[in-house]
Amino acid sequence: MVDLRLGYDDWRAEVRQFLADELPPGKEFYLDYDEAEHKWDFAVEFTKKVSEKGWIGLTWPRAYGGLERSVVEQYILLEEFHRAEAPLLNLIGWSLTAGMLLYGGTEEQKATMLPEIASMKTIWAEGLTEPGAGSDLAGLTTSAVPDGDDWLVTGQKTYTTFGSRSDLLLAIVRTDPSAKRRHEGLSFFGVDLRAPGVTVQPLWNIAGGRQNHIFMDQVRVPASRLIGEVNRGWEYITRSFYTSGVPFLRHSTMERKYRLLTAYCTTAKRGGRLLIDDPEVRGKLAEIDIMMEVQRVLAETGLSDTVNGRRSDATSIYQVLAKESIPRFAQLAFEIVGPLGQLSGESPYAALHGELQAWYLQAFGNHAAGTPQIKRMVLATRGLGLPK
Amino acid sequence: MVDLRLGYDDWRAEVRQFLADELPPGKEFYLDYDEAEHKWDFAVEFTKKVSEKGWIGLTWPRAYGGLERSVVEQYILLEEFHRAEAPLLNLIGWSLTAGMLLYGGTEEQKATMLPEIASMKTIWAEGLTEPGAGSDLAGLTTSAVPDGDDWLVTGQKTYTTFGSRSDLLLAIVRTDPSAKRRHEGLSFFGVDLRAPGVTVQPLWNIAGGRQNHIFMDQVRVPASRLIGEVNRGWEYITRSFYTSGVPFLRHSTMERKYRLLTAYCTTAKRGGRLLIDDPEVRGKLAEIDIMMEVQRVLAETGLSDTVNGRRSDATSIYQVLAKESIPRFAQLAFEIVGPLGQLSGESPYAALHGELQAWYLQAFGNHAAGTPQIKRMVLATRGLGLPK
Amino acid sequence: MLDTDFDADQEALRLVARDFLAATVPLGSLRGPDYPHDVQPTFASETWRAVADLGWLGLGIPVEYGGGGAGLTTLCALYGELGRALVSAPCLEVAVVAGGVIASAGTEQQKTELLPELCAGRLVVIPTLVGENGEIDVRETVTSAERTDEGWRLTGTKPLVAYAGSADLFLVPAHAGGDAAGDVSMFLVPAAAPGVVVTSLPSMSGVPLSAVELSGVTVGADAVLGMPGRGMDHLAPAMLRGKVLRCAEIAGAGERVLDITVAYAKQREQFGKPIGQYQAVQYLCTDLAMATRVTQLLARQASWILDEQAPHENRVRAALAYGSDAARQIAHCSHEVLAGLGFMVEHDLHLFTRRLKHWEMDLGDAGHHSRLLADLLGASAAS
Amino acid sequence: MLDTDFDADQEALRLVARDFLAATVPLGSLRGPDYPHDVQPTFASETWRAVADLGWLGLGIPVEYGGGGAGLTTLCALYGELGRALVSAPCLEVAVVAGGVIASAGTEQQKTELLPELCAGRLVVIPTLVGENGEIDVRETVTSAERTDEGWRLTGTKPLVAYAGSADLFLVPAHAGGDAAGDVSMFLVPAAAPGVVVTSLPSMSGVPLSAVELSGVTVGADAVLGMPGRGMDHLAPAMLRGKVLRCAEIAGAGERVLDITVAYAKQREQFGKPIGQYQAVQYLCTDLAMATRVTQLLARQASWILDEQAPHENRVRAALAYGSDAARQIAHCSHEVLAGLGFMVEHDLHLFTRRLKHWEMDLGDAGHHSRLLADLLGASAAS
Repeated sequence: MVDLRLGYDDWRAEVRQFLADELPPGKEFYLDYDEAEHKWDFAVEFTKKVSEKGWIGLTWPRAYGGLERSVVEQYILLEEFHRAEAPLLNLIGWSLTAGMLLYGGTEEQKATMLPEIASMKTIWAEGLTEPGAGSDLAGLTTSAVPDGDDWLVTGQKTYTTFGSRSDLLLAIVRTDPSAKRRHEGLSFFGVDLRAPGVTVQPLWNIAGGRQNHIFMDQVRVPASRLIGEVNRGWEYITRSFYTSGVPFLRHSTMERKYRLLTAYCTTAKRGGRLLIDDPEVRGKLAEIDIMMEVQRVLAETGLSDTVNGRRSDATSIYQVLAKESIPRFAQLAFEIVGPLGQLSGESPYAALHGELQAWYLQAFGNHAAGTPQIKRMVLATRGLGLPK
Repeated sequence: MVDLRLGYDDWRAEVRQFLADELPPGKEFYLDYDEAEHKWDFAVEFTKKVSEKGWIGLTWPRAYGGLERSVVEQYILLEEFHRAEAPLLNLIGWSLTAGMLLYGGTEEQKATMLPEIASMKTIWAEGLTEPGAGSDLAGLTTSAVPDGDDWLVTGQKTYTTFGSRSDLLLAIVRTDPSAKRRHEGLSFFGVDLRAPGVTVQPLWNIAGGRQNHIFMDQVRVPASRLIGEVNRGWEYITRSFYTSGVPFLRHSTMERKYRLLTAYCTTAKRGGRLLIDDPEVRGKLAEIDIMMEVQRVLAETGLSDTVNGRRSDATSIYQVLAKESIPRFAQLAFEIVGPLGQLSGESPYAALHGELQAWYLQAFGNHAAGTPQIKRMVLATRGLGLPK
Repeated sequence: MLDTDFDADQEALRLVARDFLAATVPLGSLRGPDYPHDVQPTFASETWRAVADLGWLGLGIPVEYGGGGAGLTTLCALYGELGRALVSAPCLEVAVVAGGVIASAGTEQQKTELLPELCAGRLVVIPTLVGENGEIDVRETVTSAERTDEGWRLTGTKPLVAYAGSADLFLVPAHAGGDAAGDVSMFLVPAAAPGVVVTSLPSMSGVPLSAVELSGVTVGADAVLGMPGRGMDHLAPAMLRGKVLRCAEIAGAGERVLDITVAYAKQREQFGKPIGQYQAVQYLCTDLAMATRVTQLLARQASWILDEQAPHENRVRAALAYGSDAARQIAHCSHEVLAGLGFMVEHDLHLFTRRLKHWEMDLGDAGHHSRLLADLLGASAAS
Repeated sequence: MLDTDFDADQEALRLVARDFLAATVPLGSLRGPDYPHDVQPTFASETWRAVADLGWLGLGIPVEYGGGGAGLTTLCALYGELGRALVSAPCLEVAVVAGGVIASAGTEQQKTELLPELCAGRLVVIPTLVGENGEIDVRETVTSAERTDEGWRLTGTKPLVAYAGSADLFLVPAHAGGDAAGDVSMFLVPAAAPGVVVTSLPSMSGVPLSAVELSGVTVGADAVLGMPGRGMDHLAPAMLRGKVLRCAEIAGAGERVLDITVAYAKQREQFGKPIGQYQAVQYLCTDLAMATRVTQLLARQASWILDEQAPHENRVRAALAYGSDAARQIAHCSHEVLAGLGFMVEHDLHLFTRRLKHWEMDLGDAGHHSRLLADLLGASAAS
């Protein structure tokens, strides 16, 4: 029966209480775009507290450091965290790496690596993108060759968020250069970012964040750090990354921004009236509200399909709309707030505590993990069956 | 020096006077979508009066029935005609056919066919599109084979506007089936639509107009009706169609619609106030106004570039924006007017004399002479040099 | 438990409806008698009887008055299929809007007399809502009701009534003598009453539209529905529920348009490859698919919210604003892909185009619901 | 004769400007001193002197006050190139807005004293226009001017002033004691006057922005510019001319962004072919190209209309609304094509992104000019 109650009200209350206790005002905000020392330190501390609750591996088997809770509870947890824009670290660890380990990792890897992630012992960074290979992995040139029991990894990864802060790089590399089809012969390794031969170079983004070039020159990686089996990297990424069950909740991070925006509209006047009393401003708020509602209903449909064991088209639609809505949201917010939105920092003149300009610049990062154009292509070809 | 005066004020006044005299209210409107008997009769009569003024071949050499007037004067003439939505017939004759004849016709053809067009003796229909070949002419299958001094034409053309009302079909056909490249071996003929072997079948469009299937079965066409030389059809169409100098003035036809719309807004009330006093309605009118202004400045730039002998990028931009603006305009008009816009006919309940629903349905015909997507492709590849 | 999909019973209803409608309402039946020059369909009386016999007209009416007592989510399953089939009958107008108002505002006697007949398809009650200049806010109606000795005298024009020619009764909102500004009283007016003039109007809409003029029509005191001046208490929720189901219909039609469009994009070639391989076409198809699917999900969610009386008025409004605009977008995208083919009466696409335009504006267009949403958000921000 | 293009002299000016700026203002010079952490450029004082020496600051100022006496169409040629080079100096603020107001409202003495110095680049007069909450309507300013025995006392804050740190004088609109509501008087306030506090503010804008606070700043009676209460007569046209040239700058920057974007689309490969072959990228590139070219043409047309005092106020407003929105679109399209590359500070694109956002909103954003256009159309329809 159609039922849109997520349930678990006590659980939601518990999560909210945790956030109320551990996340003081001013400590929210999206860390990806600002890893200044004091912010990073707080985020580590905060994530450790989440880890102590056992919430990092909430849905994992208990044997691997998890709590075996339902995906709905995980959704609720993450929804509340996103709404609060809580600086939860190690996304690559607990989503991408963990998903891959649970799908294809050896028993030993699951038993050692997953608890290390759950307990915040290891922080992982993403090592997919290379200068010549973005969404199309065919151009990958980083390679690993066997050397005794180890592998020697050589090549360059780029746009690596938290590259200088992480312990391990989840790197996809060519292990069979003779493979005929371009997606064959790829494997995943956990490369120690402090190992000899690794060089991390900063790459600053326009939103004030740091991404990195990771250069690897004959970096020795033990065979135990080869995720699962050799040459199955393509299978792992397609099966676990897109289906790892971590819900899409970009719209929830929009909620806090929306609240800041409406609060501003109830205090700031222009042309002699409060912004909120201007029908045009209200119309823009309505457009944002619809944007969020559409994404929320799609996210909940994806969750419902997972829970009920159905194939879902909702998440691929979600990804298109979420990606495309990011710049639109930033623009609407700017149109509402006006030129003072350009100001950053905490000056009394800066609208929305200087956040708006960051939203705007961050929106140009909406290509991360696939451009909006790629998401459209996926929906058109895989979703609708149009020819590639 | 930048100078946006078109000049020729007396000429414009003369054209306006002609329209005031010859085009009674209620006789405007775009004929393409309704060739009911009485409308067609009026349009023929009206166009004959234009012809008697010598204005059909306004810019042509006097030897061919023209007046040798400037392209600016022609622009002004057509701008006024478009603004009035005057039912000027034989567009295919005086633009496409005449352009092709002037570019590639034999001296004899120019001396006979052009005066016949100028004097409304022959009405031409377009014979480019086939069921399997739209913007891409590669799929053309209609063919002509020589038979003594004549040619025998066999095949099918479709979406032929005024196919049942015209005298001649400007048909592109394959004359060299062995040509290697797909655009080679094509020729243009003027096919007599009353000749034996021609069958015209109606094809009704959703805006109430009639287009047609034209079936040709071994239709005998004299060699004098082969336009110019054999196998040069591709050259003729690319050189003369896109550069025949007939200006783009779709935005001018929007002007009369815009005036009807604003007039409605100054009399109709909703929610207790005049529509024109609703800022949201005014905002939509402003969007339409900007749309028209953008197209006008592009059209005038194209004209200016022609007059000043420069290559112009303005017309290819114009075509994209004009095509894309047609459905947008119809939608905005509907949003302003509301549900009474659905009504057709002359009932007192129908808003805008029942025209709005026709604008909306006609907008779905914006693929004619190339879809908006094709126009984008042309701009991207020819205009910006992006790879095909 | 969380489930955004229909349950087994609802799904069964949906499949029965799809099969029945596919077999009995071919698209060809929607073409007017003088096709291609007349594209206005007429009231599908056989379908009407069948729909009544299947219990679908009464599906949402309380069981005690001959209905099925089903909630909006179940109706969503049905109306998606009615939309897909473009059924040419006033199911939504009669069963959801008029039936909903009678069930909510009627006296016991009115309900007992009218609703079973309505469910059986024998009593066609048509709401007359759109006002002068296309006014969708019923409170702005200029139709007036004067007290007389025996009852009321009604005067005014409703310029855009769907299926008026098939009506037994009209549901007429009017300003009665004692109403405060903006208050509305509701009347049931026999279509055959002296002074009622129904003028059929040509339109692009794909439904039969008429103007209904009331020139001093006298009705009895028992023609009032609900308390005078309190009409909006009953009419507004019924219109809201009606528009939610319109959105379900839009999504149902959208699914079929999507099938048509994607199939064409796969098959039609230009420049040596299927047009569906061009990203421009892929964007149009994905826009169409997303608009359809999101409308369906939002309508289902809005139905659940209204069934549960959950406190999410903004989500319901968002659904209506989105779904109304989706109707426009579905038609637009498909026509851009089908180009010349879709522009011809021969092809079925225009049947959807017409109906979608009607549904887009019926019971309030996207702008209307967006403004109401905006006002809700403004009020909640200010509080 | 009809000509939408520059004449030979204007074209020569444009080419000289392009060559000079390409040689002297490399994009690298716009990066802040603590790059990559500080992306805020500082006032380019050397460029300023050069621009003054070349006569470009005075280009639009009357010849009798040391200027070039050129019309807006000629300035269009120059500002297109200043925009293309992202020159980091208040040419438009000083020469067009402040200079325009002084030339229009100043007494003979003010003009003789101030304008030649301004043209020579020795007197930097900075307009302070944006009000509380980002108010762009100067008539809503809350800065006030009280009459004193010797002159006036000014109090208020202008929260967003570009290049305030380089100012010798501020042009300050304020409500003077005798002003009717909405009337504005204009004052010239020395930056060094006691009570003037300039606070530099960090921003994303790519121009140095400051708050200018006036805490009971006293100025002499000769500090008034034009008749008290009639400030808008001079300020409004100067702001209009300023925004027209902002649009020319936007188009100039857009041309360069287009070059960058198309070059990248041709070279970068994904899935085995250049991304410029994908229609999604082609749509973004054509959007960018069209926005740029149309802005250029509309700005040129608006300049001509203002030069000729032709009766086409709506066309000027349409140009400003279109051009302001084009600034947004140019940045958006380019970032979508360049994706990760354009997101990095290493690449020059963000220098344009920042400046374009500032220019989009400076002197009124697209919404502001659209509303004014809408009001014009409403008034003309009603008349």
